[in-house]
Amino acid sequence: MANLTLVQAINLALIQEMERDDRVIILGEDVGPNGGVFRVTEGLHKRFGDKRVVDSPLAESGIIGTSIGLAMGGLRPIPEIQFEGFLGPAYDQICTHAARMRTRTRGGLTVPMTLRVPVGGGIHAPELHSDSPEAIYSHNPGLKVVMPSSPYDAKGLLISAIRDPDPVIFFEPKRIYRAFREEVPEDEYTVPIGKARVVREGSEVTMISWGASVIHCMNAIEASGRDIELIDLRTINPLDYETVMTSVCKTGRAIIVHEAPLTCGIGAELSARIMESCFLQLEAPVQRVAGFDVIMPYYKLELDYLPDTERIGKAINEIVAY
Amino acid sequence: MANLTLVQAINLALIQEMERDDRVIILGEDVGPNGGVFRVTEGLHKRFGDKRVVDSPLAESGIIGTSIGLAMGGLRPIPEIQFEGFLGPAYDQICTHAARMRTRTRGGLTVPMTLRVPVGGGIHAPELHSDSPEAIYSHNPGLKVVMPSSPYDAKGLLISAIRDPDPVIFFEPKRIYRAFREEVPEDEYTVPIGKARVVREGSEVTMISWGASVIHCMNAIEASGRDIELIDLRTINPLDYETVMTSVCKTGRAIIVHEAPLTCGIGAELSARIMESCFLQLEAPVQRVAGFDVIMPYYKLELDYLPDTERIGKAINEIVAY
Amino acid sequence: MPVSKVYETSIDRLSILEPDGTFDESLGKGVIPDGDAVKLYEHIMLCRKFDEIAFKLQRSGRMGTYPENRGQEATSLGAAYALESKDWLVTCYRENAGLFWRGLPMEKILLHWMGDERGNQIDSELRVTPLAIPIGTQMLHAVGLAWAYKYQDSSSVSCTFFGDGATSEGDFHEAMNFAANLDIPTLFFCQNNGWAISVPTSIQCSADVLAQRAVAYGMKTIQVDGNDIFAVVKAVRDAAAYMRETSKPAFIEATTYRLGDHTTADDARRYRDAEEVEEWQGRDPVIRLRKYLEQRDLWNQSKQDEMEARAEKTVAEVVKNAEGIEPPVTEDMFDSMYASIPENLKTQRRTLRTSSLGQDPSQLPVRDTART
Amino acid sequence: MPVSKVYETSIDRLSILEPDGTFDESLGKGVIPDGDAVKLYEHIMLCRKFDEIAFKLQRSGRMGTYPENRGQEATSLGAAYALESKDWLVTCYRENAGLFWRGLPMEKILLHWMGDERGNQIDSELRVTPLAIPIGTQMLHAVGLAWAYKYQDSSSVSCTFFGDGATSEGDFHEAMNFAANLDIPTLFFCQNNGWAISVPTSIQCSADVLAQRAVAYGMKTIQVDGNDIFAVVKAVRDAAAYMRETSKPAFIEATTYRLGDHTTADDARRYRDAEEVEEWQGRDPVIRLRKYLEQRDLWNQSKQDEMEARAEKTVAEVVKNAEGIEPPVTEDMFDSMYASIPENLKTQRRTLRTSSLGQDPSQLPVRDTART
Ligand SMILES: Cc1ncc(C[n+]2csc(CCOP(=O)(O)OP(=O)(O)O)c2C)c(N)n1
Ligand SMILES: Cc1ncc(C[n+]2csc(CCOP(=O)(O)OP(=O)(O)O)c2C)c(N)n1
Ligand SMILES: [Mg+2]
Ligand SMILES: [Mg+2]
Repeated sequence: MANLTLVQAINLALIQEMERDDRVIILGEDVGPNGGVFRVTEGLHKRFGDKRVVDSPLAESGIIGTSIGLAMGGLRPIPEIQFEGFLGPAYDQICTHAARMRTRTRGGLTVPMTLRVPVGGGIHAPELHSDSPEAIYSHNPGLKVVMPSSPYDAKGLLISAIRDPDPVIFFEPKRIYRAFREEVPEDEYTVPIGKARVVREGSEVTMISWGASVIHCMNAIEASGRDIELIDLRTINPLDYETVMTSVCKTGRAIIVHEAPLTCGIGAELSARIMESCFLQLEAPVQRVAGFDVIMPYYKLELDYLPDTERIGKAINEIVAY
Repeated sequence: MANLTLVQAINLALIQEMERDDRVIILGEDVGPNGGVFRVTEGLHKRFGDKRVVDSPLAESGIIGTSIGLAMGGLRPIPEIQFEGFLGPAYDQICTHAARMRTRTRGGLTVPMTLRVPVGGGIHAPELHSDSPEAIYSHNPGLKVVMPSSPYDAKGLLISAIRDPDPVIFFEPKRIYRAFREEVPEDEYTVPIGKARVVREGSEVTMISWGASVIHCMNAIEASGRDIELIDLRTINPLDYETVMTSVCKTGRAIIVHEAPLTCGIGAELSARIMESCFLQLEAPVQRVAGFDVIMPYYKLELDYLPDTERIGKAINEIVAY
Repeated sequence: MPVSKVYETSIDRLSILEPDGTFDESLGKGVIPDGDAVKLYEHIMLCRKFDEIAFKLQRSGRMGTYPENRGQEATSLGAAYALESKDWLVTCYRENAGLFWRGLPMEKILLHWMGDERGNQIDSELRVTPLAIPIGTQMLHAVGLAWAYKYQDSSSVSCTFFGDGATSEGDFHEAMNFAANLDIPTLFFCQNNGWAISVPTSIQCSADVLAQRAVAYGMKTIQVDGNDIFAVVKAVRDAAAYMRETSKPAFIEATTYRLGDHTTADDARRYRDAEEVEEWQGRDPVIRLRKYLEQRDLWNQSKQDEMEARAEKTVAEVVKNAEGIEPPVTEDMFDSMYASIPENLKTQRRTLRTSSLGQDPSQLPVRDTART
Repeated sequence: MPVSKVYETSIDRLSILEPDGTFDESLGKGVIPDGDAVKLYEHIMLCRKFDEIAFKLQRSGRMGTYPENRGQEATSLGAAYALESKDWLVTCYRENAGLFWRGLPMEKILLHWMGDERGNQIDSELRVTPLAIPIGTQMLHAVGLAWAYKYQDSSSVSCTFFGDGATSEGDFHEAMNFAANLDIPTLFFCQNNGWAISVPTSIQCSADVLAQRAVAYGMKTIQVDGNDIFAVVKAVRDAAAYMRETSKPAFIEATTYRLGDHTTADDARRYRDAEEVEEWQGRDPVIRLRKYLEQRDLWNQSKQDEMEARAEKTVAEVVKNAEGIEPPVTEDMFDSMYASIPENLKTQRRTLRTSSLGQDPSQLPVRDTART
C-alpha cells in the first residue's frame, strides 16, 4: 500500500499496465519528456521510451483518429487530450468512429482505446479548462464513460478501462488531482466499469454524484447531520441503475449533484429514470444541484457557478422539508 | 397563400430574407448551382449570384468558423451543413466559439448566424444521415435550437432565426421535407423562437414532441381515441416550460416523444423538470418514447429504431392504465 | 543573406498509357505482365457490370443510395494490384475495384448500400476497412493502422483513398501531418475526379495541382494519370518501396473522372457540361486498356463477349446472395455495440416490444422494494 | 510526356537587421522611419515591463496563468505597425505588443488572465478579437472577418497570428484553404518559436520550413526573421499591398523564440536546453533594435533609464486599474449569453441564491394550477 494522490494513482496504473502489456502505448500533446501538463505521465517517457510514449502533433482529431487506427491495428492506445475543452476538435472522431466502429462492422473491427481527459472546474484555470462534458459522451451511444473520485478508484478503474475491449473515456477530475491522498494497493487490481459505489449508507435521502463533487456532497452531508446515503457513480455510462434505484426506493428522496449545466445533464437522465422506476416511492421531486445553464464563467465567477457545500445543503433542506 | 412543402417554405423564407437584408448570405457544400442536396437553396444562386450564395470547400469546421467571422464582421450568414451526421467536424466551432462569443466578450462581439441542418431518420439514407443531435446543442449553453414540424412554422421560425441576434441552429426534419403541404402566407411573418405550440388540446394526457415525430404523435392520438393534448415544442432551446407545465399540471400525465437516444435526450430534461414543477399533480411517471440507447442503425432497421405510432400508442395505454 | 532561397521543389506527373493507346515502353515495360493486364481488364469490366446492376437495383427500389464507380476503376484497382495482401486498404466509397481485387465478397458492398451493417462485417484477414461515409475521416485510421504495424515491426503499409473534396477537411491535414512527422508509412491516394458532388475541384484547391498538398509536409509526392492503370501501378509500387524502406508516407494525386452521377441521389447534369463528360469518356481507363491488349493480341471481341456473359452471371449471383440474406432482427442493434451488453441495454433490448420505451419499470428488479 | 514537371516553386527568407546590428540598407531603407523606430523600441520595452509585472502578479497569487511574450514582440508589433487601423488583428495569446500598439487598453489583458470576461470586452472600433485559448481556431474567424469586409467592398484585410503548434490543427488547414480558394485577403502570420509547450516544431512539421504549408494552397509565402522588426514590417507591408490588390491571402512564417516558459504553469527547463535559450537570447529583437538606434544616435542610456521609469509607472497604473475594478457579480454569467435573457434562464438567475438549483418550483407560475 502507498499513500497516493489521484495523479500518482493514475501514473502507477499506467506504469503497471504498460509493463504488463506491450500493446499499451500513450500518445498526446506534451505527454513525453514533459510528463503531461499535469504530470500524469511523468517518468513514463524515460521508462518506456519514444516508441511507447509519443508526443503527438497539436491536433486532437489526429490524436483520436490515429488512436482508432492503432486500436484497430491491434494495439491498446491511451490517448490524452490535454483539457476537456479541447475535446471539441476530436468530437467527430470520438462519436462518429470510435463509438460506432464495432456496431458498424458487427464486431469485425473494434476500438479498445482509453481516452484520458482532465475535466471540471475549480482550479482557477483559463477559459475552456473547466467544463464537464460527460453528458455529451453519454448521449452519444457506443462509448463508456468513467470518472473516479478517489485515488483508489482511479487506479482500479483505469486498469479496467485499459483492458476493456471497447472505447472508454476516462475523465480525471483535475480539481482533486492532488487534493488528498489515499491508501492505494501497489499490486494491480480492478474496479469494475459499470458499478457505482455506496460511499456511505443512509435512510433519509439518496445523494448521487461523481468526480470532484463527491467530496462536496460528503461535506454537505456531514454538515447537515442527516442520515443520507451517498452514491458515487464512478461509471457514468453504462450507468448502474440498480444501485441507484435500490437506494432511492429505500429512501424515497434523491438529490443529484454535478458540475455540468443542468439541461440534459446526467442529472436529467437520472431524475427521469428515478421517476420511472420509483414513482410510488418518491416522497419529493428529485432535486438537481448542477451548473447553471450558462457558459462556464472565467475563474472569478467559477465558484459561483460550481455546486458547493452550501447549495447542496440547501437541496438537503428543501428535499426533507418537502 | 400558397400550398407549400416544408422545403418550399424554407426556400421562400430564404428568398424573402435575402431580398430584405443584403447582409444575409448563404454558404455551404453544394448550396450553389446545385441548390443543395435537398434542393432547399434551389434557384437562390441564380437569383442572388455568386457573392451571396457560396459553394464552400468541403469542410464543416471551415463553414462554421468562417460564418462566425462573417457574423462578427457584420453579416448574417446562413451556413448549411449537409446532414446532421456531418456536424461533428464543426462541433468545436459551434460550441467553443459561436455559442460563447457574446458571453466571452460581454457583448462586444456577437454571432448572428443561422445554421441550417437537415436532421433525423426515416428516409432510407446511408449511415450518418439519420441522427438527431438536438440534445447535444441544448446541453451546450449559448445556442438557440429550433426544429419546425410544419411548413408554416418552418417559414416563420426561419425568419425569426435569421433576424435573431444570436446563433440559432435550425434543424430541418428531412423526413417531412416533402411529406405534406400546408397553406403558407406569401408575405413575411415570424413565429417566435421560444414558444411552443399546442397542436391540439386535451385533458387526459399531455404529449410533447417536435420535428417529424409530431405527425406520429398526432396519428397515435387519433388512433387511441383519447383526449390528449399535443404540444409541439418548435424551439428546443430555450424551451417553453410554461406551456409544458401548464398543460401537464392540468392533465397530470405526460409522454415525450423524440427520435434521439433516450439517455440525456431532451426527454430526460423535460421529464425531470415536469417532476420538479408538477410533482403533486402527476398521476403517473412521465413516459418517454425515444430512440433506443444504441447507434442509429442502417436503414433496414431504422423503422425498428424510430418511435412510431405503435410505440406511442403503447405509451398512451401504459400511462392511462397506471 | 537578406533574401535567400530556403526551399525549392517541383512535382512530376507520370503517364504511361495514353488515351489513344500509345504506350511508353521505357517507363511501362514490366509494370504489368500480360496475363495480369488481361485479368485487370476483366476485373474492371466486372466492376462495370456490378455498377450497372447496382444502379438498377437502386432505381427499382431494391437498394438505397449507391455511388457509381464508373470511370475511376483504374485508381483503386491499380493500387490494390501494386500493394501486397499484408497492406491495409482504407477506402472511401468509390473503390469497389480495389476492394474486390483484394478479395472482398461483392455482396458486402451491396449489403452496405442496402442499409445492412453486415455489409461491413469483413474478415479482418482481408485488411480492408469498411466504406467510410464521413468524408476525410478515414485517413487518420490508415495512419493509425500503419503505425500499429510499424510498432509491431511488420513491413505492412497502409493505403488510404479519398477524393479531391476530402482534401479540404481538417482531418486530411492532420492525417498527412501525423504521418509525415511521426514517420508512418501511409500512402495517401487522392482520386481527383474534378468534382465533389456539384463543387468543382477549384473550390477545394486553387493550387496548380492537388499534389502540392504534400509539399506542406515535406512528403514525397507525384501526380499520375489515374485513368492509366500502368501509371497508377508504377507510382504505387514506387511509393510502396519507398515507404517500406524509409517508413515515411507518400502522396499520390491521380487525376480521373466519375462518368456517372455522384450517387443515385444526384443529377450531375445540373452542374456539369455534357462536353466535359464526353471528353472524359474518351479518356476512360478501359478503352485504352483494351486498345493496349488488342494491340498485343491479348484480347478480342469473342473474349469480350464471353467475359461479359461471365460478369453478368457473377453479378446476378451476387445480387441473389445479397437479397437472399435473412433480414436483420431488431435486437441486432443492441448486440454489437459493446463486447458484452451492459445491464441497462439488456433491459431495453428485452422490453423493446413489450414497453413503449423499452424499459418497462415493472421489469426493473428494484420495483420489488416498493415501500408504498 | 510520360514524366513531366507540373509544378515548381521556391521559398525566400527575408532578413534586414541582423542580431549583430548589421543592417541591409538596400532592403531596409525607408521601412521604418527613425522616429517610429524609437517608438517601436520603447513599445517593446513597455511590453517587457508588462510581462515582468504580470509574471510577478501570477507568482504572488494575484493573477491566474499568464503566458510571457518575451522574445517574440517584434512579430505582432511589426505586423500591427505595418497594417492599418481598418485591418483586423485576430490574435492568439502572445501578441500583447501588437494589441497594445493597436490601442487595446493594457488592463484588458490583465483582466483576461485574472479570470474576468471584461478583459475581452473590447471596443469593436479597435478591430481586434479577444485572446483565443483554443489553439488554431481563430484563423477561421479572421477569414470570415476579411470576407465580410470584402463583401462590403471595404479594403480592410485581416491578419491572424498563431504558433507553430497551431499549424497542426485541422482548422488551420481549413482556414488557409477557404482563404485561398475563395479569395479572401487574410494574412496568416505564423510565429514559429520552435516549441508548442514542450513539443518541438519538428513534431508539428517535418518539412524544411513551415512556410511550405502555404504551397499546399498555392498561397503567396515567405519566411522572415521574426526577431527582426524591419523584416517583419517589410514582409507584412508587402503582403498587405498584395492582398489589397488581389484580394488573395498570404502566409508569413516568422522564426522567433519565446525566451520565457510557455506560461506560468510551465517549466521549460524540463524539455529544452539552457544553451538553446542562451543562443536565442543573443537574437533578442530588442538587443539588435537598440544597436540599430544607438548606431544612428537615436538612443542612449539616459533615454533608456527615463523610458524604463516611465514604463514602470505606466504598468503600475495598469495593474491598479485592473485590480481596482469591482468584482463581477454572479448574475453576470447569465446576462451576456443572449441579446435578451430567455424565460427559463431568468428563473435560474432570479433564484440562484434562494434555491439549490436556481429553479425553485415554487417560483414557477404553473404551481398555482395544482390540482391536489
Ligand atoms: C464530413 C462529410 N461532409 C459532407 C458529406 C456529404 N458528401 C458526401 S460525398 C461528398 C463529396 C465528396 O467529394 P470527393 O471527396 O471529391 O469524393 P468523390 O465523391 O468525388 O469521389 C459530400 C460533400 C459527407 N459524406 N461527409
Ligand atoms: C485546441 C487546443 N489544444 C490544446 C491546447 C493546450 N495548449 C495551449 S498552448 C499549446 C501549445 C501552442 O503552441 P504554439 O501554437 O506553437 O504556440 P506558442 O505557445 O508556442 O506561441 C497547447 C498544446 C489548447 N489551448 N487548445
Ligand atoms: Mg471528387
Ligand atoms: Mg510555438
